[in-house]
Amino acid sequence: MNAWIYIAIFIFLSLFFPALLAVAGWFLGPRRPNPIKEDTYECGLETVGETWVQFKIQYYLFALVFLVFDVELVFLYPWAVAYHKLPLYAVGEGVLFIALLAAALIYAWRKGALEWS
Amino acid sequence: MGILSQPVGAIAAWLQALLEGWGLAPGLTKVILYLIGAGLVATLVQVWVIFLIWFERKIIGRFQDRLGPNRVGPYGLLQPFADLIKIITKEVIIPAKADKPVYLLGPIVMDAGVLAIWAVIPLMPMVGMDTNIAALYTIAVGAFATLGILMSGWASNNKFALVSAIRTVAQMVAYEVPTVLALLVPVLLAGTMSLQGIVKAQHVWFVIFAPLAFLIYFIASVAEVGRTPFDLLEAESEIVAGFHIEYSGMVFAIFYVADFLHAFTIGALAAVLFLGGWRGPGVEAFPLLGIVYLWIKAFAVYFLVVWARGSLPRVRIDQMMNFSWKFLTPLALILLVVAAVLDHFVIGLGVWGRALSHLAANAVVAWLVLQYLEHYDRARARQRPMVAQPGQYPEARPPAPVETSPETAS
Amino acid sequence: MIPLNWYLLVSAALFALGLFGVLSRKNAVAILMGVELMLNAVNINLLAFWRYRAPTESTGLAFAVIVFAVAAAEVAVGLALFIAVYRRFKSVAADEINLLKW
Amino acid sequence: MTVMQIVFLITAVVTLFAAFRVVTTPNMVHAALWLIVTLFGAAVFYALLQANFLAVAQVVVYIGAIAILMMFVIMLTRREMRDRGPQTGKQWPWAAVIAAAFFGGLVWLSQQAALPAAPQADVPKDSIAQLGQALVSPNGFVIPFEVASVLLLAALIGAVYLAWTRHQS
Repeated sequence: MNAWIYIAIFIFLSLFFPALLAVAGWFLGPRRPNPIKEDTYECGLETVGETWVQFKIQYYLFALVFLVFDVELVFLYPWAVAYHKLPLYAVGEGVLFIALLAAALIYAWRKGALEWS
Repeated sequence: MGILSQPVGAIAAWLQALLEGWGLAPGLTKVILYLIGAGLVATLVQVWVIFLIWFERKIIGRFQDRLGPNRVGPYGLLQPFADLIKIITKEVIIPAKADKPVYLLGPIVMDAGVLAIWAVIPLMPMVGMDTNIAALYTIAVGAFATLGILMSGWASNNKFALVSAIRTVAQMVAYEVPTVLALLVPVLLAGTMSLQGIVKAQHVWFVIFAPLAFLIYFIASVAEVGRTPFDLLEAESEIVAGFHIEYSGMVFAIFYVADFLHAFTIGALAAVLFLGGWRGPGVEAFPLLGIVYLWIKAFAVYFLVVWARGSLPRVRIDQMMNFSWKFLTPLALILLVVAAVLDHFVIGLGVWGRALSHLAANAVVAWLVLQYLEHYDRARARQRPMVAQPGQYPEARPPAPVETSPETAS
Repeated sequence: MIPLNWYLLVSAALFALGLFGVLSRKNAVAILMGVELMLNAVNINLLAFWRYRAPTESTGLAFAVIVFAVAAAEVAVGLALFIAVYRRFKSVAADEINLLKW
Repeated sequence: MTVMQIVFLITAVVTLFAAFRVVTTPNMVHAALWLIVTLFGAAVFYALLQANFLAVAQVVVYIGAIAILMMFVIMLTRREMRDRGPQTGKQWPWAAVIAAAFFGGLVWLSQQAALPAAPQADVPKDSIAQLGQALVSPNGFVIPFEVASVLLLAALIGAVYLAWTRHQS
């Protein structure tokens, strides 16, 4: 529990420091707003309409493969911590798990989901 | 328990006795002590960034045959302070169409995500919070850096910022996978997720156990920070300045600070995980030396990052994605399996026997990978039409002007 | 110490809010967010009972980890469905996708 | 009222308020950001319950991956970046009634059982290693462990199949 108190204090401080910098900048700097200055930057052109962006499906696929890996890693970390206490067959189970993970990667690869077109 | 063998413990005990002497409750005293400790570490690290900015500008200057900052103070040492005063008195312009709360929170979340990693870094023996989840905590906190980028990119309400933020996040996400997989190797070897425990387990540095995992960790971390050669997020020619295009003044400076801090933090993490952390001669007697050793090692890795920035050109985005998904990730998986299977059989060999057998296995894997890459390169070369592209195939010399027949020249 | 009851109340409230989101939202992604809230409520419940009833066994932890995997799989497939639906209908509003509605 | 209880109450208020915003805010990206606050609150609860590993894993998986994926899809499935008009269907009063009834039922249920006011034992120091052993032990969770891997593989295959079309490649 002590560790969590320390970590909570640290996270609070690490939010506090940049916030302090931002506040200092806000008060020490001048403030002379005008509509042109506050306009959206677009290499000098005037912005037309709302921001209107369509993204490629690739971004979703990358994030998807990442999600699958991330979740599997949550399983692998306890396995790695317990590793020295495990019999050989349990290590083999971990290897099987990693092999399935590799199969997921190979499928995404073969399917072209990792291609940046 | 003398001041030399236990400096921080002794000071903490003295402070605790002092505060409790004033009649404070023990619980509150503990919180105040933690606050002081955390404040010291966080301030030290933030102030260190000022030096890092000077150092990096100076070194990059020398790499490029320039002098670098040399006007303000001896060797330009006061230049970052001058910059700080300048930037803090600049106007903070918030675009009218921006989503203000999210816009302002973005950089703060990003900087916090980097700074909070220092909560678990073991600075010296007995110091630094010893949690049993520290290794995973460093990854978890990194998620906030990603989130901060996405927030500021979206809240700016600018096409370029949004495109750049999404690209950056895709890059960070792609390189987080090899980072986490490489991080698993020290965790597996040490049998604990506590960073203090990982340092203690390194009677022989883990870089000897797993040089390839160290390399993967280093490259993937550099890419996660978005340093050259992976600095696609600020490719001026494509997406103007990146996700922070709409930021100005001190709010922009927070991104800048976070960037430098992140680069040094990966140095510190690499030092803790693979280079023995605070380990070094004389640490047992004088624990304060530990922080010096850690700083030297972290700085060495940071220097490598700057070196790479000074020497390598930027890679293309498709190359970068391929490099992570199709090279680093499979390699990290293979290394993990090799380490897991091998360690089971060599655990009884003693420290050096274990280390050397891991090293040998790594060497074999590296040799196989190089063989495969060469084979792959030749196969690719056969498929491609023979157009002379300088430097593409090192073995193919440019045709000599006179004796060449037309077939080979075309 | 915190009584177990408090955890149960919080998780019940979180579950109810998630249910409200699932039933009332138009955007399909928002419906999925409601489901996530419900899964988190379940996880708080599981871990609270683990802590108060059987902290020396790892059953509760293992359960929660497997809920993570299920949640991730659900999000992955759900979001892929929405992308496929969006491509067909140019919308992810649940009340505009009514081809099967009589 | 101990310090722990105060921390619990603050976390509970923040988490539930954020969850309320998730289901009511008209701006989808804001909903995703509030969802992240809720998920972080849940992680704090896990930490209070001394499930250290789960608290960190919650941040890694939910905030680091799931929330980011959701924000990506929110940005993918629209033309304009801003949402307009109400995002709640006409049936929302019914939804509120059902949710309230559900909440009432759950509260009533939780009052029925005799619940302990304090944990009966401490969490062992090596709970993560124990979890790791249980996950691969034949008497423990080895089948769910491998099935989870297969499930995620299947989810990946399904998701790639659904989201991928030929004309895009």
